[in-house]
Amino acid sequence: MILRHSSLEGLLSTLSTGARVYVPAKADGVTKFVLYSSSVRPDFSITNTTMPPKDLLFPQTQHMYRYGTDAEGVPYVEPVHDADDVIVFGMRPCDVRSIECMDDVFLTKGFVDVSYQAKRERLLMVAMACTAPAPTCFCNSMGLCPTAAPLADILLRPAGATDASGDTAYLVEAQSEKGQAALAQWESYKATDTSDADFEPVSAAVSCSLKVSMVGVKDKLEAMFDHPIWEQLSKKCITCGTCTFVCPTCHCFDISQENRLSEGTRFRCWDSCMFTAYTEMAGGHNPRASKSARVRQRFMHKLCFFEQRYGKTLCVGCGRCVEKCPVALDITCLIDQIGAADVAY
Amino acid sequence: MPVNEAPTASAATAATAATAATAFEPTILAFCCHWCTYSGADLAGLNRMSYPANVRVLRVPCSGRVNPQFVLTALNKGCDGVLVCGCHPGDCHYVSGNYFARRRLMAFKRLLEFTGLEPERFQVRWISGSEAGKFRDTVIEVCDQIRALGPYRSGVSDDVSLNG
Amino acid sequence: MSRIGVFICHCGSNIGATVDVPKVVEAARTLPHVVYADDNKYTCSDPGQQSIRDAIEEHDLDRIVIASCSPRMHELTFRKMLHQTRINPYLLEIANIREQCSWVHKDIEAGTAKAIDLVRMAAAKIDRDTPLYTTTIPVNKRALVIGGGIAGMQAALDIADAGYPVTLVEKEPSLGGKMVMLDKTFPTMDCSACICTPKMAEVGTHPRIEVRTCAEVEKVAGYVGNFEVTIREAPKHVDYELCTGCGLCESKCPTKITSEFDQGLGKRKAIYKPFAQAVPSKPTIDAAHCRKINEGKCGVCEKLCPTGAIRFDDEEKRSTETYGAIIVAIGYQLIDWADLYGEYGGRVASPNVITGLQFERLVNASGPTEGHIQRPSDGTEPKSVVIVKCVGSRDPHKGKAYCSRACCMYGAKHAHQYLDKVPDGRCYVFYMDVRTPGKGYDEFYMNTQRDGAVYLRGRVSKIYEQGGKLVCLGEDTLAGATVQVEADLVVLETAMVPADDADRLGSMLGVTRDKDLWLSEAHPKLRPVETNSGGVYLAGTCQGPKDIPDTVAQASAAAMKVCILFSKDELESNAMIAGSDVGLCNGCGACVAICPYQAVTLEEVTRRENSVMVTRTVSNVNPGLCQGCGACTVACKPGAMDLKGFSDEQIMREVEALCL
Amino acid sequence: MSLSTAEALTDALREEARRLLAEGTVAVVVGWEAGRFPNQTTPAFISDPEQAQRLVYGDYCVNTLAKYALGEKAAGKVAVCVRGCDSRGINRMIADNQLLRDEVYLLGLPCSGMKDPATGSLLMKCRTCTEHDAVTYDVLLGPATAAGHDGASADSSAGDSEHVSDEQRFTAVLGIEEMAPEKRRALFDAAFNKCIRCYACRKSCPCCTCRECFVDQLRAGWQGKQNNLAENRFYNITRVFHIGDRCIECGECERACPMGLPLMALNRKMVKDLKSLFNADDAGMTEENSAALGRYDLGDLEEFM
Repeated sequence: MILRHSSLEGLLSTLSTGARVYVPAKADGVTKFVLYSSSVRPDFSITNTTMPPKDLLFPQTQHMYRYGTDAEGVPYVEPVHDADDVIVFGMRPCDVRSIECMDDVFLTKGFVDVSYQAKRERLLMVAMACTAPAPTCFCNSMGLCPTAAPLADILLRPAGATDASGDTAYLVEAQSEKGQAALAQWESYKATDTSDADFEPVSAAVSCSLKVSMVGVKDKLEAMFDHPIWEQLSKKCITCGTCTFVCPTCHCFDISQENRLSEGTRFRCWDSCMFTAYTEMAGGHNPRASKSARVRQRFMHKLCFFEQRYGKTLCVGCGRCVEKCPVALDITCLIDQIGAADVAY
Repeated sequence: MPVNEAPTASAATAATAATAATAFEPTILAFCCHWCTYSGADLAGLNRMSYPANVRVLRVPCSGRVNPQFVLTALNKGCDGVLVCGCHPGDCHYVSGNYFARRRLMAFKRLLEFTGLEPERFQVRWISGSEAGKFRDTVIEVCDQIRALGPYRSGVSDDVSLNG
Repeated sequence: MSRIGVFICHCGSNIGATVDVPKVVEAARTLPHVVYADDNKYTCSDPGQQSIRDAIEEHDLDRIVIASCSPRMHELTFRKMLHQTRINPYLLEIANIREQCSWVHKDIEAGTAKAIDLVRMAAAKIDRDTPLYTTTIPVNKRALVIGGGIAGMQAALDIADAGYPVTLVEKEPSLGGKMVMLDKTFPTMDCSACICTPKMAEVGTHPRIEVRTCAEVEKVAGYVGNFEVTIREAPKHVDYELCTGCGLCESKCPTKITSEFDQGLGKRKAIYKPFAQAVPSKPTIDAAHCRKINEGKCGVCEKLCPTGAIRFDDEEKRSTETYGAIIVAIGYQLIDWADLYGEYGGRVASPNVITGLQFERLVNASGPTEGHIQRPSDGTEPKSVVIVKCVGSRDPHKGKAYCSRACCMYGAKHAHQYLDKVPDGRCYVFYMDVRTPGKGYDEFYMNTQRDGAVYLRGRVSKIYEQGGKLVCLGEDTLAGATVQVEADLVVLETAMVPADDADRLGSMLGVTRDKDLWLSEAHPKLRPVETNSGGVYLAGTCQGPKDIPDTVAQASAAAMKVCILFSKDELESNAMIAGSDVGLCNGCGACVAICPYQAVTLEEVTRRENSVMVTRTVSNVNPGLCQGCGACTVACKPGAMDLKGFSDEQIMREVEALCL
Repeated sequence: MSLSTAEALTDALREEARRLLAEGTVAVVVGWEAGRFPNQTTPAFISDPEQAQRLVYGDYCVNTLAKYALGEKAAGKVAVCVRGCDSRGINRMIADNQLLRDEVYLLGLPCSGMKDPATGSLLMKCRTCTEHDAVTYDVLLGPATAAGHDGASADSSAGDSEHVSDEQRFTAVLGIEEMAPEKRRALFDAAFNKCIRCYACRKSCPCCTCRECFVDQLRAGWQGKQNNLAENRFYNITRVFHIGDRCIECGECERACPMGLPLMALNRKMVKDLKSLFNADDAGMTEENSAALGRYDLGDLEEFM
C-alpha cells in the first residue's frame, strides 16, 4: 500500500490506541524513540537516533523479580512481568539488524531470556528505509543495505522524490505474518489515488559514503589477540561507556539487587566492558584490568567473537559510536588498521 | 505477597492513618551532632517540651561528619525533609568540624536549590546543648514548612526508559 | 548473619506512659537478624543488666540494641556491662526513646510509631557494627616546656617537683621572660625581680630540670606520649662547663651595644649577661657584634678568661629527643605601635614617647637610670607625665579589637610609681574604661587617683613636640571637651600581641591560632589549658593577654595536666576513630588538610594490586591523635576514609531504615 | 587562528616533539593527529621521533589532554601539549598529588578557542574560557594569544580583549538561577532523566582521579545501580560536589556527554558560589591546592544560625 506522510499522524494515533507506539523524535535535546502521543512530533528525517531502540527490549534497568520473607518468615519470589504490545515505528535497517543480533543472544542456542522474550514477542517492528545515510553511517560495509530490513515486520520505503504536493509517500510492505496482520489497521490511511505499481521507492543504490573493508578482518583478529595494536589504540580511550550505551547491539548487563528490611528487588542494568568493574571478581582480582585488554575485548567481540558464535558481526554500521566517542576512537579506523596489519590468516 | 505491613509501617504512615488520611505527615530526618544538638534535644525531653513526632534524630559525632551524600540518600529513600544540626561555629567539640560543615553545606544547599529543591527541604541550624527551646522550635517550624510543601518526589520509582 | 537482641526499657512509666512498649517489642521481633526482643522495667538496674547478660548467653546474641534513655546517659554503663560478656562493648546501639520520644510526644500512637522507627534504625545500624578495640600507646614521661618566662618556669618546676624530668627551652640567653624586666608588680608592689629571680634560680638548679638557653624548637613529630622534638641551640661561644661566671670578660669587652633587656634605654657589651641575676649566670657572646668574630681583631675576653672558656668557633647544636608532653609558654610581645600610630609621632616620634615596658626599666633600681625617672632625650626629670592606655588594644581599626587585660592595672601602677618618685609631678592618664577585676585591684586604682593621678576619659588623638614639651591632644568624653595636655614624658600602654614564633610553633604542634594568632585552647570554658593537639598544653600569655597571677595559675594547671598524663604508663586510644582503606585511597591528601589534630599523614605503601607490586602514597590515621570527628570522611571523595562506629554504611542503613 | 599560524605551530610542535623524543628527554608526546573526517582530530600518542609528523595543531583540537599524563607516566616523562585548559588540568592533578611536575614536560600552545568540526563554530566550552594560553609550560611554541577567541569578542582589539567577564562565564548559571524553582526542577529532572550514566563526564575530568569512583562501589545506600531519576540525580549532584571546588572549567565533561546534559552549568554554579561566598581561587592556576571546601575561615558568612 502507499501511505502519504500527511496521513501518518492519523495512523500513529490509531495505532497508539492498541499498543505503545515509539517514533523517532527529539526529546530534551536527544534523538531517540519516543512514546507517541499527540504532543510528540515524530521526525522521520533523523537518520540515526542518538539512542538506539534496543532498550525497548532490553531496558537499561530491568526489574526481574521481587523476593523476601513474609510475616511468617516464609520466603517468596515474585517475577516481574511488564511486557506490553509495542510498535517501533521508523526503525532504520541497521537498528532492525541489531535486533537480529540481540535475538541471537537472548533467544537462541538453548538460552532463552524470559524477559527479553516476553517483550520481543509483543514487538512489531516498522522499519523505514534510509534515503540519506549520515556521514558516519557504514552499514553497507557491514553487509547491510540502507533500504532493506528483512527482519522488519513492515517496511516503509519513501518515494525516490517528493511529489508535487510536497508530501512524501511511502511504499508499505508487510514482511512477516505479524506485519501482514497488523496492516489491517492501516488500510483506512492508505493513499487511494495511486497504486503500488506506479510507485518508485527509494533506490536500492542508496549507499553510505563511509566504507571499510571487512575482508579477512575476523580471521586476522583471531591471530591478533596479543598484537601491539591494542596497546596503541587504547591509549586515547577514556574507558567511559558511551560507545556501549549508544551501541544498538551491546547487550551486556549486570545483575544486582536492592534490599529493604526483609524484601528486595533483583534487577539487571546495562553494563559496559569498558568499565573496570565489569570483570572485577569478588576477591578484587581483575582479569581485564588494563585499558587495552578492555578495548580489545570490545572490538574482538564486535568483529570476531560474535561472528564465531553466531555467524554475523556484532557491528551494524550505524555509526553511533563513531559520532559519540568523546576521543574519536573510531571503529572504522580500527577496521582499516586491522586490514592493513601484516598478519597471516 | 507483601510483608510486615503493620508492625514496620513508618511513623509517617501510622500518623497518616491516625488522622484518617486527612493530612500529609512528613518524615523528617535530623542529623544531630552528639555534643551540642543531640544534648539540646535531650534537654528538650528533660524539660518535657513537646514537638511533632515527625522528626527522627540520627546521631553523628559532629556536623562535619555529615556527608552531603547522606542528604541525597535520605531524600531518595523517602524523607520529605532533612535537617543538619551542630554546635554553633566556634563551639565545635572537634575544633573545626562545623566550620567545614558550614562551607560544605552552604555550597551544597545552593546546589540543591539550583536543581530545583525547595529550600525548606534541606536546612542547617546551629543548636547548642542548652538550646532545648530552639530545638523544639526548629522542629516545629521545619515540620510545618514541609507539611505545607507536601511529599517529596524523588523519582526513585520512575523507571527511566531511554526511549520514551 | 548477625544475631541481634533488642531490649526495650519502660523506665518505670517514663517511657511506658507514652510508648506502647509491648508493641515496640513485637515490632522489633520482626526486624531482620533480630533473634530476641524483650522489655525491661529498668534496663539500667542490676536485674535489668543481668537479664541482658542472661539473654546473650541463652540466645547466643552477638550484638544488642537497647531502647531506653539517651546514650549520653547510659551508653557507658551498658558498654561496661558488655565488658562482662563475650560481646565487644562497641556492638551496642541505643535507641533514644525517652528524651527524644516518650518525653516529648504526648500521643501514644505517634510516640509508639516513632519508637519503632528508632529501634529499627538502631537495629539496621548495629547490623553493620564491627567490634572495635582501643589500642595503647606508651607514654614517655619527660616534658618539654617551651619558653622560660614565669609561665614556663612555674610549669617546669611543678612537673619536676612531681618527679618527672623536664627540658626547658628558652630562646634568650637567660630565663625570666618579661616578668623579670618589670620593676614592681601590682597591686602589692612586690619587687618583681625579688619574686622572679628565686624562681629562676630554682629552675636553674633543679635536678630534674634541664635548661637550654639560646635554644629554639625546630621540628616536632609524633604525638601524645611520643613527641620527637628537634631543638636547635645557637652558639654561645662560651664553654659553660668551664665558665665560672666571674664577669671579667664582660667588664673588659670594648664593644657597647643597645641593651634589649633595657628596652633600648641602656647599653650592654658584646659578651654579656642580659642582666645581673641572669640564669644561667654565665655570659654569651653576641656573634653579630663581637669584633673578634666579625673582624678577627680584639679577643680580649679570650685573653682574660681565667678558665679558658671562650670559644669563638662554637657552632650551633641540634638534638632530637623524645617527650611525652609539651607545654607552650612562649608569652607575648608588645605591639609595634610606631607603624600604627603615626599621630603619636610614629617612627620619628620623640624619644620621650616610651612604652610601658620602657618605663619599667626607667623606674627600676637596676635599670639604666638606676631607678631615677629621666627623660630619654635629656636625662631631666619629667615634671608632667601623660599615660595613654589602650594603644593598640580595643582599637580594631588600627590595632587589635581585644582588651589586653593587664594595662589598666600597670597604667595605674606607672602613675603611682611616678607620683611616688616625683612628688611634685603631675600625671594624666587617658583611658577608655578602667577595668580592675582582681583581688585588691580596684583599691589600687582608687589609691592611684588619691595619689593625684588625673584620669581623663578619652583617646589621645595627637602627640607632637613643641618647645621641648610633648603636646597631647585628646578628648575628655566625660566633660565633653577637647583637652590639651603638655607633658615631659608620654608612656604608651601598648597592646600585647602573640610572640613572633606563635604561628610557626602553632602550625608545627597542630595548635590552631585564633584570628589574632593567639594559640587556641581546646575549649574556652572547660579545657582552658589543653589544645586540640593531644599532649600539647598552653600556659600564660601565648593563649591570650593575662596578668601574672593568671599566668602562674594557668602554668600550674598545665603542669597538672601533664602530671595526669604521666601518671599512666600507657594511653588508651579512642576506639571510634577514622581509618583509611588503602585500596581505595588515591593519596590526594584532602583528609590531611582537614584534620584538626594532624592525625592523618600521607605515607608510601608497597602492596600487591592485581598481581603487581605497586608503591603508592596513601593516607594513614594515627590512632593516638584521631579524636573521631569524621570531618575527613566527608572530604574523601572515594570514601576510602571511614569512621569506625559511625561508618558511611551504618549511617546509610539508618537512613534507609528510617524511610521504610 | 589563521591557516598559516596553525601550520607554523604544527611545524614547531612536530620539531619539538621529534627533538624531545630523539634526545630521550621524554618517552612519549601527547598531542593531536588528524581523524577520519574533515577537520576531525583525535588524541595522539607519539613515542617514535619518526612519527612526530603525525602531530597537528589548529582550530579543531577539541580534546583537553591533561588527564592522559596519568596513564602515560609509567613509561617515562610525558610531553603534553597544553593550552589554558590542559595546563590547568595538569596543575590540578599535581595539587591532588596524582602527578609530579617533574613527570611531565609541557609544550605550551597558544589557543584562540577550538571549533566544532561539524559546524565550524566555536565550541561551547571555549566560549566561556577564561584562560586560553597555558598557565604553566616548559617551552612555549608560538606567541601567546593576544587577540580573543574567534567568537563574540574576536578581533575586538589587540591586547587584553581576551578577558571573559564573570558575567559571560556565569551566563548559563545566572539564567537558571533566575528561573522559578519549579522550572529549575523541571529542567534538571529532564536532564537527569536522560543521563545514561556512561560516566564519560567523570572519565574525561582531570579532577576525577579516584582509584575507584563512589559509583563503582557497591555500598548499600551509596549509589544505586538502577537508572532512574533519583539515582541519576544522586550521581550527577554528587559528581558536581566532588569536583566543584577543584573544577578547572575545561568543559570536557559537557563536551564528552553524549546526551547533552548541562554539566558546566552545574559545575559553574558551585564555582560561582564558592567564589562569591569564600573568595575561592580559580582552580588549577597554580600547583597549590586551594580547594575552597578543604579549608575554612572563621569569618565565613553565617547564614544558618
